[in-house]
Amino acid sequence: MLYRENGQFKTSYRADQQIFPILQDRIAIALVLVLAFVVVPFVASEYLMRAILIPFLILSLAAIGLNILVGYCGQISLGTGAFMAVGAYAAYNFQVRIDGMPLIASLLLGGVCATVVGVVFGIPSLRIKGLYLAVATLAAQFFVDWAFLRISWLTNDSSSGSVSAAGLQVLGLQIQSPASKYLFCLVFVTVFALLAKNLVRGAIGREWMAMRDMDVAAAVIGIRPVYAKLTAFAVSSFIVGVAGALWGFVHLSTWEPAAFNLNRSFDLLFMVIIGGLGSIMGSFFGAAFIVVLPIVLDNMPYWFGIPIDTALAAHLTSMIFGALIVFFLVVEPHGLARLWSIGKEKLRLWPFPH
Amino acid sequence: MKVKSLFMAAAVTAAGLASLITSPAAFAQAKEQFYPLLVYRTGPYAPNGTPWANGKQDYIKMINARDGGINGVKLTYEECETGYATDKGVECYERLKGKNGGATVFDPQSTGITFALTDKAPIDKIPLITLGYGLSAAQDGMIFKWNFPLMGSYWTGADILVQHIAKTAGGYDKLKGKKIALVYHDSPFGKEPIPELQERSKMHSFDLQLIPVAAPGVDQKAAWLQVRQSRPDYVMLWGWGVMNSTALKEAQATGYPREKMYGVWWAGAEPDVKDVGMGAKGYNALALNTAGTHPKVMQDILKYVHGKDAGTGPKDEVGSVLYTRGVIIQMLSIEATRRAQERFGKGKVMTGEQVRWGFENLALDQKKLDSLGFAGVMRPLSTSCADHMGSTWARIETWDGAKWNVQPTWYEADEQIIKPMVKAAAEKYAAEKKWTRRTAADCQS
Amino acid sequence: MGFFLETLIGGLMSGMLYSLVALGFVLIFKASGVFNFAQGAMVLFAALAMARFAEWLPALTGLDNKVLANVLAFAGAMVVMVLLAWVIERLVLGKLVNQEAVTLLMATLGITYFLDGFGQTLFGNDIYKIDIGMPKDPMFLFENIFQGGILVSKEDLYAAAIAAALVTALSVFFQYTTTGRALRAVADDHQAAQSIGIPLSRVWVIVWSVAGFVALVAGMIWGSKLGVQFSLSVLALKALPVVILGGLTSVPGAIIGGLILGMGEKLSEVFIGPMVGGGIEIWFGYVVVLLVLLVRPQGLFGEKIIDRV
Amino acid sequence: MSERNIGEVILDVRNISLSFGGVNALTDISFNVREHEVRAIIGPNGAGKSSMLNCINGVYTPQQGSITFRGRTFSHMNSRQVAEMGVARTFQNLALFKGMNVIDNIMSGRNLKMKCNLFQQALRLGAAQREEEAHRAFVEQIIDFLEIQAYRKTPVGRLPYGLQKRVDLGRALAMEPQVLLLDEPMAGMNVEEKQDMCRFVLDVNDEFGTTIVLIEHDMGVVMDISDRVVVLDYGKKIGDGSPDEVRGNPEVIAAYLGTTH
Repeated sequence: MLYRENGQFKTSYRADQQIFPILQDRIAIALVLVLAFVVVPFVASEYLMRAILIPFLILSLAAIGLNILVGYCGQISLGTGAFMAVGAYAAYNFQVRIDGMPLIASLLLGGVCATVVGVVFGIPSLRIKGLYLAVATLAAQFFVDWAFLRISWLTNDSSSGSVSAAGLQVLGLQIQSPASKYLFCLVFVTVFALLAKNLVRGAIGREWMAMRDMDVAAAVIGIRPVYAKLTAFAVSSFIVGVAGALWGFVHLSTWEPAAFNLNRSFDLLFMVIIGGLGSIMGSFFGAAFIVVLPIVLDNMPYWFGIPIDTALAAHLTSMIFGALIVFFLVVEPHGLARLWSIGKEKLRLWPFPH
Repeated sequence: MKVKSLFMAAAVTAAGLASLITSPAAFAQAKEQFYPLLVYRTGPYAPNGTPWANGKQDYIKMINARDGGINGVKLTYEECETGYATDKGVECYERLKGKNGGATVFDPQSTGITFALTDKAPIDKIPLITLGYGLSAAQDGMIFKWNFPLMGSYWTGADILVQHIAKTAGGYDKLKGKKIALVYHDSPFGKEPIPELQERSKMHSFDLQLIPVAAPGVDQKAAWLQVRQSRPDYVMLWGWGVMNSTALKEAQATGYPREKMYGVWWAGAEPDVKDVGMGAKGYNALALNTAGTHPKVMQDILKYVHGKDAGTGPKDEVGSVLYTRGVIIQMLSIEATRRAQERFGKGKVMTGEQVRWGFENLALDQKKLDSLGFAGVMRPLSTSCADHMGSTWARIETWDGAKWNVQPTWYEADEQIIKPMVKAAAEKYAAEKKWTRRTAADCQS
Repeated sequence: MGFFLETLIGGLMSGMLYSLVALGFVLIFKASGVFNFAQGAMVLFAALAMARFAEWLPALTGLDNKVLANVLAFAGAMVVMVLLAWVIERLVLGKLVNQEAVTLLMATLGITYFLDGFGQTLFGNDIYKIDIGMPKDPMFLFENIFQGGILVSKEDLYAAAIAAALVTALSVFFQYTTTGRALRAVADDHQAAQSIGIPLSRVWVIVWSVAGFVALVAGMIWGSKLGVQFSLSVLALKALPVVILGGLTSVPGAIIGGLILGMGEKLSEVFIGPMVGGGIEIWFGYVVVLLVLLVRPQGLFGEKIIDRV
Repeated sequence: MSERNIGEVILDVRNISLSFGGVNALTDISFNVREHEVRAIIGPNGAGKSSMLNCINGVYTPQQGSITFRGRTFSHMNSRQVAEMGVARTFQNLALFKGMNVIDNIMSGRNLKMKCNLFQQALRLGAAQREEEAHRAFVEQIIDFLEIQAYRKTPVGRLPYGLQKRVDLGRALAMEPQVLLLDEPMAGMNVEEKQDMCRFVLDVNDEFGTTIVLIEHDMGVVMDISDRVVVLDYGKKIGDGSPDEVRGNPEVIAAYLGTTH
């Protein structure tokens, strides 16, 4: 009975167009935000923040970026890791080469560089479709990995090719403690999630989805494929790039190209598929699933006090992980987001069956 | 069905998070020294990572069984699988650092993870020990307070190889005009030695050919075609895991003489040559330590650990090269703890910070080593505030088709070359990190 | 010149192996519209199975005939792969009929994770040997024509020969056997195939078994060359650009694509690589494919796509 | 049918030929469309009717011929340009955006008219928000006109066929077109649905004075509502004129009775 929208009449289109038209949802999201911003920083253990929440937030951001490309515009990309890498290394270069470069500025500029690279590798999408495109995007992955290993200028001539970010600070505030890092990421994710949501529910979002669903029809109603696809690549890789910069600066703080290898790209793709293609909320679900699940799995033995061989544990983890992915695809190919909305539907009718 | 599975997923996640919040609560157990063990028993490098990990674990078990710990302080440990992946390594570090009264020391077993942990260690006040790997610059303890690249770095290793090659060639002057190819793992690990070798090639005007091999190194055909094309006088092999055995097989397939191949100490273990067998006969590699079960420490492990079938791995693995290295690493950690106890109180549980001091003041002379049962296994080492390496000595070993034979001569890396490089690199790192040099006073702490 | 030929031949021989794995991709894609990322994991799985069986059989039964042991091990591994194919059809494909390509792709990635874990749990995660008596030492051709002669790795030569034989066999199988025709029918149109009474699920099991067989042979060859360990699964990535270059649906495409890329890779690495610091073969194949696709979006031999409204 | 002032030729198709790898879809087709009229294109399956529209929309590029629209002549059309010039289109086999709900589908027809840039949309303050609301208001009118208020938020995939056809029409109307190309708007409908659809088409034609080019199989419908008819068969034009003229044309009868040529 709690989840009811009866009596909530929209009196204006604005009211009907808002992100969460239903009152209960607005309350819920408000609570979540309060929890995330106010409660968590105080109660969460350092481990929870450093090892789970921060990666979760950053990867959610990346997943949102990828979801715009794959979920909304229907262009499969296996090269996401590359764009993260570009973001991270570009931000690093702005940071070390320009004195007094504010942190946020270099992170965003990192995103801009990723945008440029993203658009370049997006151009083939104008001709290449589907799986062909997916594999073609691997070119980006491998080429970028190689470039950062080989071109020493990009890594400020560090002999090993690995780079590291200096003590982070924003307007004199040190970003050092887990809590501050967590909040820093949280702000980014919240803002970008909102902006992304605005885009996908606006005109450009409709263009992207139109391209995804029926490109010929889209062209006939005057949508330019070039514009739609390239903006999708641009926006997507910008967000992904910023996420990459955060991953490098905030989470790892010292990294090498391997931190953005093919597995990273696959994980992100998993996140958007498991979470739900074409759903911002789904990106969060997906990220949570992919980040938390393996950790939960290989912690299991210790919780239940059965110390099993490390190797076996790792193998079981990867087996269960793989199995669950298949399981979810079978149960709900449209991802957790769809399950979520179905759950809500059920809740609306509850306790009366339809 | 669908909704059920949604709730199931939610439940799993919730349960997970809940217990993760509570799990690392740091209530110190009574008198237990905790050694977190970052290992990889899976993934591309498992065959090499596993004996290493087993060595570390068995030594702890042995000390507990034989001496009942360090001056009565029992030793505990917990493993975490990194799969050689940096982000996983960071997660493991965060998971274990607070557990069971706090981590004593970390041995990341991976250059990549070491890089990532180098910034975290000073904040959490936990020493990092990277025996024979990691950041070469970290030798400079005045800047890298928490890193301990004990017994050698890639720079010292490369330097020693050049020395040995010069010796076999009959003097440095003979290197002039010679061609040395570096076949390296295309990653920070493989690229680390390059600056040192370039330095050397300038000195002795031999030309250095760089041939990268993409990780994990299963496809080296092109690399060895290049070797065959340029016919270098010597090949240095800077590989890890499957890359080594593959390289040897390709060398055989392209008919490059194995006698002229020299590997780093990570390319000189049984897994690298085992299944090449006679094909690798004559191949040389750096040796930080000997192999074999004759040393007393191995006997003790066989007696106190495998004897009570508490062995971590198979029995016949005891005394293999990487296993021995694992034992040495664990021994050094424990000796550092013991040293710390001498200063901060015998029979007490040491914090990471105290153990760091222990690492910085290690003095393992031959006598001490013998008493520990490491006679002939390794070179004595003594660390200091300025020198976190303790020893830059190594030998050359040669594969005779069945086992590794260590050659008698010890080489020491040339300070004249290494020191300035370390200093410069450390300064650069410090500048980027906005770190400051430690003061003499800080050394007393 | 001699060296150029040498590189060329070397490239062609590794190309042949890429073709073999690529064939696995194509078969499955044609018959079930699945882009099977698990091909690499299957290679590893099959190789592990064979290597371990070859160890265990003599240990258990005490037979000391190496050839026989290998043959039995091979057979055993094949059985495992068929079972695997059957399970995959039952538990995954059968439940994901007419989903979008990307969902299926994800499913196979899931299978990949599962197989990696499962294989190593069953068979262990050390390096294992497959010894089918491949010669390890090189041979030299035309020593009188080119100074130093042209080096050809005997092992690679045999490997290429086996691969070539298998590829031909499979093409024949596809062209001339009833099953082959059934498979092709399914490939062209699932509904139609069903309507004329071809049982889809059985066809899929067959196709995945064939792919399993291909994986087994590739695993055996690579295994005996490199030793059987985790990294074998990585090699399959080399086959991706091949598939795409040749065109997802084209068997000859897979073969020719493999040869082209194998050749291109080695030549580029050896002759262009040094100028840019080396290590380019990892992306060379993909970039070539990207460029080719810009001209022919459906790959060299793929069917043309026409939009209709 | 109310007397409407049929105007000048607005769309003039000249000698269009189109072929796919040897197969001729259209051969030397010429016809014109006058302002405000309802112009039907009929013919058996595979006669090339849809291909004709695809040429006008710039989906296909004809090998020969030209298309003149409001005095501007093109050898091949560019979809975007065509849309900007005010030509809208519905599709034979529903080309709706399956992933979107009814409102968004129709809103997408307004995209050409929405001027806010990416950043304004991202922030969605002031201008962008107002724009969204304004166009939403317009779309609501169309929704009322097509009587699909109840399905606003329903994903189009879930709608019954007849309603999907309406949404398709709605999306085209949202473009406020001067010329509306309808590709078999009544295909697969029952009588009631057809009547509704006819009403909508005629209303559009009356109220907004929209010129209509209509492909339809149902002769009855065609004869009722169209002013002039073009008949295609095997990619050739075999008849052109008022319904009555066409009805009398022996070639057409032959084509429809399917006697061999």
